Amino acid sequence: MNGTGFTLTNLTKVYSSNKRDVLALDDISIAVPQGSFTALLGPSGCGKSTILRILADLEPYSSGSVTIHDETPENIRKAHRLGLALQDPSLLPWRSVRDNIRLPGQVMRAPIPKKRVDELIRLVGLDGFADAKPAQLSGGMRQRVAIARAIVAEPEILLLDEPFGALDEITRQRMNEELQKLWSATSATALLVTHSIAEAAFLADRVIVMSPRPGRIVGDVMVDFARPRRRELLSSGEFHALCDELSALLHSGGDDDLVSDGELITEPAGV
Amino acid sequence: MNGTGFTLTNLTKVYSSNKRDVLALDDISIAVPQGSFTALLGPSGCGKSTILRILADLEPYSSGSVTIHDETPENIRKAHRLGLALQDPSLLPWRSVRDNIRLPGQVMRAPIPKKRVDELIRLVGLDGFADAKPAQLSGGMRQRVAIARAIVAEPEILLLDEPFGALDEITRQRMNEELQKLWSATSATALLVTHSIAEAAFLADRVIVMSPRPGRIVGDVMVDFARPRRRELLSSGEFHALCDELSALLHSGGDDDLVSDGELITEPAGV
Amino acid sequence: SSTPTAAAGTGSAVTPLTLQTSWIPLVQFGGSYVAEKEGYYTKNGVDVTILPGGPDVDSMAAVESGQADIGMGNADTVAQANANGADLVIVAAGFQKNPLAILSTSANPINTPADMVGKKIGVPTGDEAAQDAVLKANNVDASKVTSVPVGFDVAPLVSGEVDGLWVFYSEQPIAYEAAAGKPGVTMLTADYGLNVFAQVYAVKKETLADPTKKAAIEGFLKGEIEGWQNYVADPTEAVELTVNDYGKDGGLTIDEQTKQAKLQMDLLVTDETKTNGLLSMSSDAITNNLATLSSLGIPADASLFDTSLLKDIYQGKSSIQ
Amino acid sequence: MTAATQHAPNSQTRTAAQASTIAAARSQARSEARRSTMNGWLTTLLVSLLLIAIWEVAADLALTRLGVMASPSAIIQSIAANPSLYFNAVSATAWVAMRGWFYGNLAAIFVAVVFVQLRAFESLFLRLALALFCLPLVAVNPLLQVTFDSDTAKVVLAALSVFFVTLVGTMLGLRSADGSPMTMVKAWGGRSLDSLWFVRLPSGIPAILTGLQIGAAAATLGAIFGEFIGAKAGIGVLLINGLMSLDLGRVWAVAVLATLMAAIPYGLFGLLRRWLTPWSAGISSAAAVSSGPRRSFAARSGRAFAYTVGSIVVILLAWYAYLAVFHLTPFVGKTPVDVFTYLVTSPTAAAKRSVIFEALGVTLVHSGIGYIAGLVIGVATAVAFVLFPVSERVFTPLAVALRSVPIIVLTPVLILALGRGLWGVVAIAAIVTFFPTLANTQAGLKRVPADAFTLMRSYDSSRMSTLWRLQLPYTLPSIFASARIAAPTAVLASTLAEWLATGDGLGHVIVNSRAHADYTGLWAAAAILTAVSLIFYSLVSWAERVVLARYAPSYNS
Ligand SMILES: Nc1ncnc2c1ncn2[C@@H]1O[C@H](COP(=O)(O)OP(=O)(O)OP(=O)(O)O)[C@@H](O)[C@H]1O
Ligand SMILES: Nc1ncnc2c1ncn2[C@@H]1O[C@H](COP(=O)(O)OP(=O)(O)OP(=O)(O)O)[C@@H](O)[C@H]1O
Ligand SMILES: [Mg+2]
Ligand SMILES: [Mg+2]
Repeated sequence: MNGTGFTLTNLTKVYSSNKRDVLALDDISIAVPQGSFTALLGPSGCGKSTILRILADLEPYSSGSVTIHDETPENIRKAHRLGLALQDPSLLPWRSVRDNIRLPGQVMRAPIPKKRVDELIRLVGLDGFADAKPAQLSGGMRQRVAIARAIVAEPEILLLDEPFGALDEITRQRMNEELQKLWSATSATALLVTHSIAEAAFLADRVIVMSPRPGRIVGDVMVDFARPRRRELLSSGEFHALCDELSALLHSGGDDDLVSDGELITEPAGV
Repeated sequence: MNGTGFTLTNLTKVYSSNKRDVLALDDISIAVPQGSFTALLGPSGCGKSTILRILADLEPYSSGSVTIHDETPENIRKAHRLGLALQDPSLLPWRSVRDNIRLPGQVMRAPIPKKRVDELIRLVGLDGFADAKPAQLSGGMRQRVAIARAIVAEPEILLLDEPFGALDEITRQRMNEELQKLWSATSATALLVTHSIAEAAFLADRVIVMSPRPGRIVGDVMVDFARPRRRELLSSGEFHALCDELSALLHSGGDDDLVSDGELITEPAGV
Repeated sequence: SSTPTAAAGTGSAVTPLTLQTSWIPLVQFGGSYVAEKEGYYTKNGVDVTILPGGPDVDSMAAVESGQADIGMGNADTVAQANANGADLVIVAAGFQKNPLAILSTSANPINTPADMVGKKIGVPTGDEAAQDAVLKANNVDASKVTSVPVGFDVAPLVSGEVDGLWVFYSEQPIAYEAAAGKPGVTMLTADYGLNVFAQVYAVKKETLADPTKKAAIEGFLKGEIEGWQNYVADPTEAVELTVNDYGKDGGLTIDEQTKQAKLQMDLLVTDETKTNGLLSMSSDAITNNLATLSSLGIPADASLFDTSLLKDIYQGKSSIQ
Repeated sequence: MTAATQHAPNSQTRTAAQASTIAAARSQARSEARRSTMNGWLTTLLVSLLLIAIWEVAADLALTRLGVMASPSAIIQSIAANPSLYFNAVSATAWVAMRGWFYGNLAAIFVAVVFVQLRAFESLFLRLALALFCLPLVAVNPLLQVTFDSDTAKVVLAALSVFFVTLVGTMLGLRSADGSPMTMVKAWGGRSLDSLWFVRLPSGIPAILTGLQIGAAAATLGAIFGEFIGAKAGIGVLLINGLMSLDLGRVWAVAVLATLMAAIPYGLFGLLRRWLTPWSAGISSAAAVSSGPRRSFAARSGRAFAYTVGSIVVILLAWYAYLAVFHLTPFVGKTPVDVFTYLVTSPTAAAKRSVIFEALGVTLVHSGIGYIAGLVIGVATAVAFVLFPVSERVFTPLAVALRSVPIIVLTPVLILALGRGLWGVVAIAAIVTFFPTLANTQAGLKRVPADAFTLMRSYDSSRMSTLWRLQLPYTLPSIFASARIAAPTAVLASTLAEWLATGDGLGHVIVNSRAHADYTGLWAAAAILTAVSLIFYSLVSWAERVVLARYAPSYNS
């Protein structure tokens, strides 16, 4: 963990449409070291996906600055250094599971050995479904394909947007452990958006907690459990304490009333 | 809770394509009383969505029989007595949040008062976004629209497929409480597919646990906490005990090795 | 013979020429087919490629653009082309009489232009001026005749939609007779003031300015005349060539083409050709042509016609051997 | 019993039981599929036989006597009497049509790819492609005749007939690729060529295949019309001879053969589409791709204006280039300056203008009504096919036939039924316009995500309601693509009808100019017609943008 991973400095993002402007991110500053694993926790609609999309250079931002490994997100993206799983699995319906997982290699012109693809298929528990089309999979199975696809090319930057949302707790824990193993083997800088406090605590070196209305940082917690972390950690007292702390931070973010999403600027945007 | 809710008797489902046949459900029998709330827990790919789709008369089954409120699923569907939220929000991209929620009423020719729609929008925490298009919402916000849409027409049968998968824990808990309130007010028979043991335990009268490879019932647990259940229940000892029991059942379902999905018969189907 | 094409006699220099006909292969071009098959062209030092035409073919444009050396058309189309910037000249006239005719039913016949009054006449686009000219030449009030736009089939007459139809004298009347079961009445407009040559041979003026090219055209015309002489003597060979060879994919029948060949004689052979030879252009006829052209509103003068090649070929005789 | 199987699994019997369950399920699915296919074919057969019987009776009672239509038995007799004649004719025409179809589609797909990849090219050159498409056949034929040798000319004509429709369809297909996979490719550092190859092209396959399907009819017609500029063999030649000798058996045999030549590839490519793209019923609802920064209204209009001017310059340059490259004789090849002189500065300009503009007024009425009729009939037929699936099987052949029978053959029937007035023209314009609309709309209707369908089904939505609330909005991009294609097509079709039936309007002016070797007049009329078609097209595009901005934000073009 040397060098800077990614830094967001005074980042602001306003989504404008002709009816309304939504202030999604308000003055966000984060800096994480290279090779670290960061988790992003926060209520629905607080801007987590937005941050991730900005890091992946898929969304312009309104003000502030962003660097990844001391470069612009654009350079990183163009240099094929990103691994990405979006909230929606975004599989190509005409490609089989195997071909969907091979896709990043094809795009990056660095073909991925069949062995590695098959190993990942096994790892995400889809043996026997390598030739199935996405329409023949269940929701969770599709998501697992998306996870395999995100890590297959051993990216330097790993951006995961709720990759385990559609998985049951057992599969999820299993995937968490596999992810930890795969990540440890590379020196990737990882950012994981998640809704599960336990998952954040289990996987991350650092958990950043965001508030709703609009997205701001309300907590930044270092997690220093030794690695590799094992399942047993989940039942330890320290772990529960950490989870409670994170939970408290999350609750502190908004008034405990109904969460509301983004700052709404109701006047129509100027023409 | 009088009369039968839904009954599945020796239900089997095979997905056939010319490459492979997948035995998704193998001899499933369930019977729940009318007006009850059932949760379905199980590993990814075990056939939960399949059961729900069969109940909604959206998927044919291979053998066995199904009744809902002593009628065929088809009659129930045709009598507009269903409320459904699929795993994917499936919003119509050109309709605003409000118009997406109004859709079932329009289709069923029983227009829904604007007041009710607005109330639901508030309930799912989307005030101010009534006129936003789905593309302008975050993943969790879309899912909340889908939930509102499922309950807006006060259906007799409520089928929810992981409706809270994309929500953070706070919002999720909030939604759980609202759902309980809404369900108690009606006498709907509800089936909730979920990956969260706590959610199942908090909401359901009965939790059915399924095994992978292929979908079979491995547990059927009655939950008799008094209603209305409050947030405090979550930290009670009984609640934790129940969760542990469910967790054990889940783990018993498969060998603790990697979950595998469906029974797979790899020989190509005969011509 | 002692014409400049004698050079061809050595057999060393056969000039290639292209003839653009104006319609799909029919016995209408039978003389040309005979000339090619019988070697009348090569005998005269030219190797002729006969291009099939069609409804959308403009032979004059083909000649003007250099795609063909000789184009077949009517005297009025050539004059029209010249009025619009082409520089073409007519060197021979196949049909002495314009084949444009008005076909009507025997129950409701049109024998003279005066009979057209109060009737509906089917006129293909482009022939409106011809109808006006005929009516004017015969002092018929054009406003009393209703024109209906038609294509080239006789269906409107068969179905009774029109009372008269502009047709090609030697073609549609046969179809009409077959369809209606009895012959119709044909009024040849050439007999009522529409005196323009048809199926003329037009070339670029600059072609004639070049002596070798002019010689080749003359060779072509000689071959052509021989072909048509053969046809006039007995059209059987022309009919057979048309049906079995040039038009073999057109689904033609011997019977029909023979009828057409016979009717065509009326256009091809006149008192004038009996004295001047086939394809001739007498000065009387040229004067009539110019008068008709002017009544059609097409500017033209005698330079539209070049009779020197014919003169050279016939040398005052009425046929060639 | 349930308890027994659940709690005392004997793995041997269990596996055997499962295998038999699966086998039973499979054979049940098979026999059901077979039964429904059989029923479908049976209905199709019965209805087709009924239609043919009606045709036979109508022909025998009146139509043949009136000289407009042969009976099915007469057609069969005509073909049986001379099979080799028809065989030769079909092979000659099919060879031209196939090459034209191939080159036309190849060019269209290539150009579509370039346009989708490079917006600026589209903005500059789409109008040129459109202008080519807008040129009336009667004006194009003589130009092709003097530009190419006769075989090439025919192939070019067939290629031109398919080019634009495939171009628009392919562009639509490439553009309608799902937003989220495109985002993924972008995130992996893929360039736009990668998005093209990995996402756009595969998801555009259904639309491309639809283009190839429609193209078969267009190419066949193009090849037949190509024979009007001189041919020895081909069904066009048979057609001309058949018409001249009023051999109705022959004329309608040609019509039937032309239909088969279009229908067979239509069916084959339809099968291919179903086979290649079983995923057409998508699994995810299209997520919007984030559009580029929004420009101000002034900036947008400025660009639009610049591109319009640019396009006009491109068209004029292409015009000059054509004349220069092919050394067109000035007798036929008129320059823009000639046209300008003819219409504006020459002493007779005022008179010419008044003739042309008066005719233009007539043509606008014809094509306006024909356009709406064709569009409405096309969309309505597609809708009817969705609402009553049997009708699709039964009437698709009829729809293909209407489009592939040369209009010159149909004209007498239409005139007999509707007269030579407005309705005759409208019918002809509608027939030519409705088919691409039908095919594109049908293809679009099939792109609706499966989950959205499921949802509507759970509300027991009636077919009408699903159509109205779900399918039509999803199909709007396809409908608008058809509407854009239909705009110039309707203008073209009315000129055809004016030539064949009414004898007025610009169609008449053009044919008349040709008949009088007035090529400047022909170019002038064609230029004005093309300009009008372009304006027509632009108006539809504008309406499209407005509507799609609301209903399909990801298609912001
Ligand atoms: N394309 C867009 N146009 C307009 N507003 C948008 C757009 N995308 C997101 N937003 C708004 O920005 C805010 C943050 O959205 P974002 O998707 O980043 O939330 P999130 O934290 O990922 O939420 P979730 O956990 O529900 O996925 C939301 O209020 C949303 O309405
Ligand atoms: N349309 C289909 N065609 C073929 N196989 C299918 C199809 N839909 C589902 N399956 C198979 O059926 C099995 C059960 O799928 P189902 O969607 O019911 O799972 P699930 O329990 O909902 O899983 P998840 O929690 O991941 O959503 C899976 O193995 C899947 O591969
Ligand atoms: Mg998100
Ligand atoms: Mg599921």
